[in-house]
Amino acid sequence: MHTAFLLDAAKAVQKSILDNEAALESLDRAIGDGDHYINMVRGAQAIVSMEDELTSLSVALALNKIGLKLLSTLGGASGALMASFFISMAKQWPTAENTNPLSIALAFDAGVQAIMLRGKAGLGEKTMLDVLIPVSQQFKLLAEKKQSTPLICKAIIDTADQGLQNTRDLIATKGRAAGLGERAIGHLDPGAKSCQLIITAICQLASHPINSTRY
Amino acid sequence: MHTAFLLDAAKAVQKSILDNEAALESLDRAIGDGDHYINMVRGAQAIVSMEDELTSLSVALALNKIGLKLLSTLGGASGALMASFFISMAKQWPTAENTNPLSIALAFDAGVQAIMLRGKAGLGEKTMLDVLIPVSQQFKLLAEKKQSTPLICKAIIDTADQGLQNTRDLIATKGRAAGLGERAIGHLDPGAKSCQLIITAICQLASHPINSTRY
Amino acid sequence: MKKFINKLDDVLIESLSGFAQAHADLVNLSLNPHFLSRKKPAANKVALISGGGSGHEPLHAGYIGYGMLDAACPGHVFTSPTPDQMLTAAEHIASDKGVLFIVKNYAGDVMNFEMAAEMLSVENATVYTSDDCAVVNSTYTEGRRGVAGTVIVEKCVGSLAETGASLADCKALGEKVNVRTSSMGVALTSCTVPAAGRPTFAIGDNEIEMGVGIHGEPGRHRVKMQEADAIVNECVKAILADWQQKQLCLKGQPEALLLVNGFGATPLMELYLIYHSAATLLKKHGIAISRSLVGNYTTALDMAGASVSLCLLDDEIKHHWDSPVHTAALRWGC
Amino acid sequence: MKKFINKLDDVLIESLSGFAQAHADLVNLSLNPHFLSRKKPAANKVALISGGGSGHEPLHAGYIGYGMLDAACPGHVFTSPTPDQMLTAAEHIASDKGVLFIVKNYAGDVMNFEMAAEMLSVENATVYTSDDCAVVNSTYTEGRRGVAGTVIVEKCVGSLAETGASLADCKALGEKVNVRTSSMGVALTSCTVPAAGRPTFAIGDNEIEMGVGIHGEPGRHRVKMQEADAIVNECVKAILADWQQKQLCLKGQPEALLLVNGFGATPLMELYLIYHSAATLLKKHGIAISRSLVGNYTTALDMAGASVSLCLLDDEIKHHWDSPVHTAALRWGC
Ligand SMILES: Nc1ncnc2c1ncn2[C@@H]1O[C@H](COP(=O)(O)OP(=O)(O)O)[C@@H](O)[C@H]1O
Ligand SMILES: Nc1ncnc2c1ncn2[C@@H]1O[C@H](COP(=O)(O)OP(=O)(O)O)[C@@H](O)[C@H]1O
Ligand SMILES: [Mg+2]
Ligand SMILES: [Mg+2]
Ligand SMILES: [Mg+2]
Ligand SMILES: [Mg+2]
Repeated sequence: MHTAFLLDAAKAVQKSILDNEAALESLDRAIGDGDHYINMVRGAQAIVSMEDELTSLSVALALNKIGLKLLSTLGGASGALMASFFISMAKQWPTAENTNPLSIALAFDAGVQAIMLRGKAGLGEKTMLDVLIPVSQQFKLLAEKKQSTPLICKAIIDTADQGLQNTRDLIATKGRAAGLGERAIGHLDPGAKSCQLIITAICQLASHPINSTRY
Repeated sequence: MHTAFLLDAAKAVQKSILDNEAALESLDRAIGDGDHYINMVRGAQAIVSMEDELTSLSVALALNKIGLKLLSTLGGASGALMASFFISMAKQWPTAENTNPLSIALAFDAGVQAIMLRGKAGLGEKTMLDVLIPVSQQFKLLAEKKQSTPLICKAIIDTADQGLQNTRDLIATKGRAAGLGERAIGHLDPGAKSCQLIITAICQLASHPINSTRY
Repeated sequence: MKKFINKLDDVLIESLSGFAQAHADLVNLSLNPHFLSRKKPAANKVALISGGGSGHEPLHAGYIGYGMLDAACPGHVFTSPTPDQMLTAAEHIASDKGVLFIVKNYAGDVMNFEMAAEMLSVENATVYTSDDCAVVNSTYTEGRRGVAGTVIVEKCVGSLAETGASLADCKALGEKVNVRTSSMGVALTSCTVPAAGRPTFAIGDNEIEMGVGIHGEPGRHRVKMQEADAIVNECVKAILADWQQKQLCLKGQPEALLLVNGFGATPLMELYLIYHSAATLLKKHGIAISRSLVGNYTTALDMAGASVSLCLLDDEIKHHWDSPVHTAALRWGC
Repeated sequence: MKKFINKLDDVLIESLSGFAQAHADLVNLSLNPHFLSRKKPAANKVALISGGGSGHEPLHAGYIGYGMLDAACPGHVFTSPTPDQMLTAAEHIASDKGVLFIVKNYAGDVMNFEMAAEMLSVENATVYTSDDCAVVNSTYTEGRRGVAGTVIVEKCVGSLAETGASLADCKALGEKVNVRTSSMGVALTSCTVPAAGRPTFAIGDNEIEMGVGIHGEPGRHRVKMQEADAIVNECVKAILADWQQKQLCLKGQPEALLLVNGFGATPLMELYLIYHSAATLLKKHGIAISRSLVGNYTTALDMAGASVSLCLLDDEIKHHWDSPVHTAALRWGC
């Protein structure tokens, strides 16, 4: 995997977020404070506009740069968490020669662990972790089983969606919705929704046949 | 004329104001500050509730009491003006033996003069005076000609209505609408409307056959 | 209409009582007739009394205290107070230095204060404020309204009165500050008079009323919603044109006080944005802003909107603006 | 959405610039990363730094100055600031007495301040404010939000810090004031985040949201519009229940500070009416209101609504509340 993929992924993510304005916005209006869509757009925009400084960097360095950039541009709960994700994932990112689905899965998992640590949260608290934790587990499992990239991607997309749907009936115990009690039930978590969108966009890109040769 | 008539007139006026809520309110919302209806209701209510203390008084004393009451309950432009009207009219009110249409007309005119003095205004400035000045002139003229009460009343009702309608196309040069310039055109003046309502209610009461014997 | 009220008839008295309780160290509330006055009446100074319809809070009761007003007479919402209020307040607090009434120039206020002044045996005078330059044709003096600039007049005259100055001097300073102050407002939404129960005027989702009055009176014209800079530009232009018409000397680098006043429902964040826009523009016009005030100082109930006031300063006005003041809504230096 | 703005991207910076210009005697604005700090940094005292999403003005920048904050870090509207802001602000103003962060308890604020604190080499500590008792189940500490009571914490700790007190003492006082303060809010309308362009929540013409958060987060429940007394009664009951749950000792005649806070679009007239209602109720509950504050102190953009905060006083808190303060939004005694 090359940095070029990262940049294409960033653009795909940005498009997906822009395309899902209504959904993201209405979710955070329902059980949050209405800024999640704007935060995500700002973050995606910040990454995409780093293209020039990122292209020449290794993936690990690029991921770290992205993390630091998010840390100083995003703000909010999602800002601290996503920045932590990138910074920690960058630390675990494999060298070029060691890059394979499993090493990537482990780096991804390190990012998810950082989110859990920073947010003091786990599964079932109606947060982005309800998407990220199952995805990370699935990713590791399938990579350990040496499944093909397209198959892994497809499975992850399904897992992310399932994780997202699971947030609907949860009472939130972390984040801004934690004050709502029963009233949070029936709404998807906005952070979970954006993680699902991001993961889906990246997996679609990664599993596309053309990319196996391009990157 | 007896004080009993005053009290009946007050009730008739109150009813007429309450019945014309929409008109009075929308006029002052259009070219004023929206409180004229409320002010008029408060004033009418104050007079009606004075029944007990007024019944035993002469008309002149009752009118003076009413003026003082309005002075301390009405407020606003209409409050200062209507209070001045009553206080000055009371001063000119004829003794019981001298009461006739002409002496009443002269007292009424003294009230209107007080309004002109207090408001430094005359005809054609888009105020209540566009109703009151022509009504006063008409009243004096017909009383001098010794016309019958019903005929005087009918003429006054028409004059008041004509005066009111005249305010529609005027630019205001006094009162709150004076800032509006051309934008005041097309709207009746709220104070003129309430004066027309008051005059009409009283004239209808006075011209009703039953009252010539009752009062 | 959603408002924090109990019975319509009790709105005023409950709100006044709350004010008097919350500021019991500063003011006394007298009832029937209603007026508020300083807790510790100052002896041997001109007594400053203002008042007007309610709904403009903190005007005027919020300006009672050291260095500003001695008493305020609140009328019903948007309805001028009655003469007995001013009369009783004046008799309550007047020293033999006399009484100065500060009255916003509206027919109702003018006439009711005038009647009180006629009835009052103590020596008295009146300053009329008429800073609103939204009303274009200023030959109709009746139409020239007193708005947020009234606060500046009350502050400066209040400072002078505290020194024991004469009634004539206080009146002269009030008139000077009034002439040197011009204001222009804009409404994004209407206000709603509680007793009326519905908005005073209808306004489209994309319309604003330029030059609106503090009672929701129509202003210069209804225009499409614009960027803040464009709106502020129209206000500043109107103010500077008014200064010119008033022949205020603008030689050298004129120094001014800029007051950005919210009408009640406009958040501070936007008021500061307006301030930024106005200050930037005025700088381009060569005017130095050396004093500032931003906040809700002369409101119009729950109207969204704001006004810009500009007072041309000189050393005297600066001195009186800066001097200590201790009221519920303005406080510094003590 | 009608707001005084130019470009959406410039709202924050233009508003901050306006604030910094209007209060140039008090604050300095630093950009990239953004923070505001005292014009004259006080040496040899614990530096108090707060911050949070914008849209709550005058919180926090309005509380920078003598006797209160040393710096404030504003995030985007309703979005917590980023760690580099707090880090830079802290490095800019810290003396060797250390830095105390005052943080409203929201996941975003907590985490971003935490990251700054971890990166900061200067000795530091954090006070989290969590006065909102609308969130019933307080075992979910995450859900207990910091709202208007934050102002009381900032004022008292600010006073103590000015005496040269230690970081630990400042933190202890902040936590004490926080525990002794409970707040409950109600929304009549939603706020509108400028970049979102439409109301955060839909609410009927005859509905109100009890226990709303200062970002328009849903509260306890949606109810029919009621009389002010009924609404205030629910707030006061919630607060007193919360005091009980927190085991605040209410023996003797407890003395309290009553803060009636407007959310941005509610006029002062109504806030004083709420104050009257709350003070009357509290008196019946045997609580003496000996300190008061009424106005827009912790807003939620253009939301119509208000919150009631009650702080159980003792001599220490009274002393620090009364001590001189000189900021844009709170000033007394100097
Ligand atoms: N402690 C936490 N752990 C994991 N995710 C969290 C936590 N707190 C909040 N989140 C996530 O952050 C999302 C909200 O992000 P955003 O709206 O951008 O920030 P804020 O809540 O500060 O406005 C939530 O939907 C949730 O998924
Ligand atoms: N100078 C004046 N002379 C005569 N009538 C006046 C004058 N000023 C105002 N009015 C009358 O008062 C009416 C407004 O009364 P009202 O709404 O009760 O008081 P306000 O204008 O103080 O709100 C106007 O419609 C007009 O008829
Ligand atoms: Mg959010
Ligand atoms: Mg009116
Ligand atoms: Mg009026
Ligand atoms: Mg947020």
